[in-house]
Amino acid sequence: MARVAVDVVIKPEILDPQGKAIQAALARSGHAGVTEVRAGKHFELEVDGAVTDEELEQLAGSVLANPVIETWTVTRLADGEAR
Amino acid sequence: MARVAVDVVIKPEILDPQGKAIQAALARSGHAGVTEVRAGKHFELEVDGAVTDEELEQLAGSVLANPVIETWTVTRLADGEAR
Amino acid sequence: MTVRIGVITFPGSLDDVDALRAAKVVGAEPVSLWHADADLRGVDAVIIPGGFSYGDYLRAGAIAAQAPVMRSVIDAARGGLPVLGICNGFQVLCEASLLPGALVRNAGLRFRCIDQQLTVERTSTVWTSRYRNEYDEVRPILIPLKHAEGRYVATELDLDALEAEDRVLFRYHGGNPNGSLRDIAGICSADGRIAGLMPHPEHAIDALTGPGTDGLGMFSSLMDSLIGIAS
Amino acid sequence: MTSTGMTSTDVTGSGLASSDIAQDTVILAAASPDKPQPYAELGLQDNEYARIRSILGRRPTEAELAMYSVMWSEHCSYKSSKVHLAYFGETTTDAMREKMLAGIGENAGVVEIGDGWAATFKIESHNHPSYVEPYQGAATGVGGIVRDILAMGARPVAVTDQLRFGPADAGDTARVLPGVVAGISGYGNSLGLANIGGETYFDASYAGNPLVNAGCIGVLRASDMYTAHASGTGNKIILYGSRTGLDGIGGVSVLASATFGGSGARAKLPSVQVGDPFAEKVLIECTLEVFRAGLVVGIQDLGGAGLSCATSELASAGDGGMAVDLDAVPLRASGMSAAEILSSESQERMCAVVTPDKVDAFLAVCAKWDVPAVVIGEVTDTGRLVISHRGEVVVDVPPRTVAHDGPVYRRPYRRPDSQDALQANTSANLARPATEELGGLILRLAASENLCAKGWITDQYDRYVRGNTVLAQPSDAGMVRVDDETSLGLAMASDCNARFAALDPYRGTQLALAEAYRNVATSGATPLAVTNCLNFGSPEDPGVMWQFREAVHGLADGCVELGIPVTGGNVSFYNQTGAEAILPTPVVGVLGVIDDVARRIGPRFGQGRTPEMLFLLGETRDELDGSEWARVVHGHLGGTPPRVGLAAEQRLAGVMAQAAKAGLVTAAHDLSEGGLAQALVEMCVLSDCGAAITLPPPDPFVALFSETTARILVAVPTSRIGEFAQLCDEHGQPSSALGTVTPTRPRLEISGVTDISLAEMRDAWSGTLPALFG
Ligand SMILES: Nc1ncnc2c1ncn2[C@@H]1O[C@H](COP(=O)(O)OP(=O)(O)O)[C@@H](O)[C@H]1O
Ligand SMILES: [Mg+2]
Repeated sequence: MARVAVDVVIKPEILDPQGKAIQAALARSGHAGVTEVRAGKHFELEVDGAVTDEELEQLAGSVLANPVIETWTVTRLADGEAR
Repeated sequence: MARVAVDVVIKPEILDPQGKAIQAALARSGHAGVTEVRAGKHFELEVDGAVTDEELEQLAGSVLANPVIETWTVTRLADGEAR
Repeated sequence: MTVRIGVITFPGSLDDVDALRAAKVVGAEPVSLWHADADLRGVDAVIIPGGFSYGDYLRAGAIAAQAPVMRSVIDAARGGLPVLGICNGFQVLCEASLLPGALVRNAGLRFRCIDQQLTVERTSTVWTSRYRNEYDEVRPILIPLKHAEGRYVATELDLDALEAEDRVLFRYHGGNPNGSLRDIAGICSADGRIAGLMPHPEHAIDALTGPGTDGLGMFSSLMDSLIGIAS
Repeated sequence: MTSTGMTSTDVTGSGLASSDIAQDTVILAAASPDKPQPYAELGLQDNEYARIRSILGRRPTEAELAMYSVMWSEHCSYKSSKVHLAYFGETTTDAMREKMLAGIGENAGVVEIGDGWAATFKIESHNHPSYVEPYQGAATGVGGIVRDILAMGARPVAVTDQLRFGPADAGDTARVLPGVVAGISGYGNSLGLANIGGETYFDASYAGNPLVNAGCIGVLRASDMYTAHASGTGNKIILYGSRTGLDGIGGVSVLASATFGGSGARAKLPSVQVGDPFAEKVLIECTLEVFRAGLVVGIQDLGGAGLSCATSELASAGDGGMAVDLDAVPLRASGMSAAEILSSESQERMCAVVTPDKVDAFLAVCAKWDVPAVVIGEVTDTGRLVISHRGEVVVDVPPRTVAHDGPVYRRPYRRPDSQDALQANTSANLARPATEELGGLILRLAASENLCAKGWITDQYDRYVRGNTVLAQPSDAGMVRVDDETSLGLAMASDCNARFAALDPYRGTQLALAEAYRNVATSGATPLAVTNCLNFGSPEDPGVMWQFREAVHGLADGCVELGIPVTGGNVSFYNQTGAEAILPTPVVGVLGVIDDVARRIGPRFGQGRTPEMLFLLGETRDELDGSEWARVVHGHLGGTPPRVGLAAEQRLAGVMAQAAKAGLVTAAHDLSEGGLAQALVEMCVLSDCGAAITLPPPDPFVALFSETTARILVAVPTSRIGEFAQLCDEHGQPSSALGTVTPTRPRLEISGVTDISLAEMRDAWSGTLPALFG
């Protein structure tokens, strides 16, 4: 058993209205020091020992993210690491 | 300027319908080695030097996450680190 | 001849009954297709309806694009079978790479249900031929729209190619409801047989339950072309 | 045990070192009568706990204590309201009952609507959860009411939502309102249920306690009704739908910590449930399929109090007992105790009673829809509800004592002393505007938070899905065609002016009834049945209890006068912030029928080529206490609300039904908050068309802003005026010609008073919510 985090963000050239709205909300609530926000998705997977890095890369790029609009990173988490 | 990632996931005792559906989809598409998926949100923030860890913690728990149902982690990213 | 129009039901499909009704209204035999069944039952065209297939929990249309029935649809579409994706169906077609680009969250971040004007950009397709009237004019049409993830995005390159190949089928008129690039509401394949749009023509086939009957043209166009082939 | 949709290893029965800890069994409870139990923390009074002990002849086990405490809570047992609600039953005559197939006491009321069809409808509150977590609270509110409707054997066809928030510009409203609306939209839209109406009000009294009520309408063949009962010894109990997790067991976590001591205790869990609309959608389709295939004896949804409620209610409505094995329940968390499993409020679950020969077919349908389903027990002839867990008996009770024989309180009620002063402080002393100020006032009121357009909210709701919606927002009533094959339609409206209810709860509730009834009638439908959702403060406050009692009596007496029954309802108490109660808010829902939906009347005039005239039906009196004018201009609430005229409402409804049938009326809109002025603004803007009118004498201010009831503004084609006048005459319906529709002049011209452009009216009316909420 291993734990894996996959983070998916929308490509920089695509407008991210949600990130913008959050940035504005932060500014209104006194956090003007946050100058930009991009909003994306975070997945935590439990995978069994047989799942290789290649398989992870492949499932991230074909199921968890849409390569047309998103980029992703796959990170194996150390045991007990809370993300 | 610094870059910060905030990952928000739904608390383990609370239903995560999204994660459940994704896990089922992965299993159907041949990735049976993925035994559990939790789906959450991933934010990448640009913050200026004045923003402290305490402020990040506070804004994550008040604006980015709802502490009633979610937990979160704040990570300062090394320059250029893509998450 | 009887024309058979298939409508796919995924778990979470909602407007499948409406698409079936539209098929019936134009005189076709409506045929229900089930997501888990790869058999297209010999239909002459397929409609992928609106809704939230599998909850749309990952990205709209992403999980449905991998369903067994979609493998058959992809093959048949490449062989020339007319395929129309409405709303969630459009999202499925993009996720299945039958159409380019993607549909992301509305710029306003909210679900919107409104009556929307559209311009018909191309009438030389099996889905839109009826929108050219006898004077060779095309007027804007009024059709309901209801979605949270309908902002059409694609690379500049893809967008330019779509325009150059005359593959933009519909554009929003009198206001862009979701921030779609170049006001795009619907697109099609080069031969016009595979089409997708976010608004719901099947909800504009009867003035009793919709804002008018402007949506009927899409289904009648299909009938014209299918019956034309047969005769 | 048979199961589908999951493997047996999925059932996590252990963990949390639970195997080391002896669970509290019936045997143990009998042997340890003096063990202290945290009943007070679970909300039980000393005498209630004593009663449980005397029913059982021993102390309850933890699981039993959990069951009794939730089932005897105010929310589940109606212990404070029961004695008053009985008045509905006492006042319902046989004639009123004629079309009623199911009434108060069932999951939802059912009425026959003709052609072999029946309809069921209900409104329920989800107020407190929606304050804590607006999105999920509202979403699961929709989910819950939809399962209630489904449990009657009906296909849910439409939803409604009745919302009340603090002031529109209050900071917390910016958190609560968008979340609530997104939750209703996210959940309801995903189910494919058209949203056909609701209400949105703002008032300071709701600032710390918003009201989120959700309604649902379902249709069924009259012969296909189901009820929640477990009969037939040997019949199987099937639990199907989502797995059971730790959702909503906040209260019961007291038990866990009592058992496990400090270290093993679960963290205090939030009483928040997360909705899974996709699971609910497949649950609906799956349930409708098992109904169609005739595989069900009885059925019950799982809502508040989860399995505790479902098992005890099914068993006590049946003819014997029930045996349930909690080890069969598919769980989502490890190490759940019996008390936790029984109290879990995990969403999207149902319980069915099925004859043994049909179990396999039932499970096959569930498998088709990928819905987890397991047999968790069976009907017995013991007369007792016996529940086992990890091979031991943890519950052994007479089911009725849990489900029906809860405590009944006769709480003191008293008209508050302040009521006299409130009523004495009438609006008569408020400064009234001069005639030249009326134009500006029309716009100011149109832009005010309670009268402005609610499109910001309603545009987030799918009103088209499944193609049977004939009227939705902005119509007075929503209307759906029963199905494609028929022209038969259902109309529904819900209303409550809580300001009127505060001034006089008896009359105010009748006014809510009158308005909902009138809204249905305005659409051309005939009102048929009534439901309610009674939102009040603390029942422990005699003043609140008085309001409640007055409301029930007002509604029941009003229904007798109108000849339509109350078929169900919902009570929500403890809506208050500190000692401050909300305005009494008895929401009343009215259901109507129309033979031919093509004859429905909407609010838009000027759509055809025929010239039309405007008529005002009903009489106008100087009634401005509690009005929107008093609120917006003077911040005033006092006096007595408008007079109730139920006979006049009935007459009006008769006229509208006939006018619809004969096609005499092209558009109609009833007059309520904001009076004639507001109705004119709304009709003009919605129609994108002007009107030129002359106000009836003597006082233009009163004519425009009085909130006298039993009035409808109608547009009649000039060619049909004679027939229309005759129809009014026949019914003795007062009516006055106001003026004409002016398609070529986009203005509201009120002769001698004002002349406002359509654009000004549209900007005023539509701009408010977008400016506040983005
Ligand atoms: N929260 C809501 N959800 C759905 N529809 C709503 C909501 N609030 C208002 N509406 C709709 O907006 C329209 C105007 O509401 P309102 O002015 O309260 O109507 P009325 O005065 O006729 O009762 C109605 O069609 C009503 O059903
Ligand atoms: Mg009204």
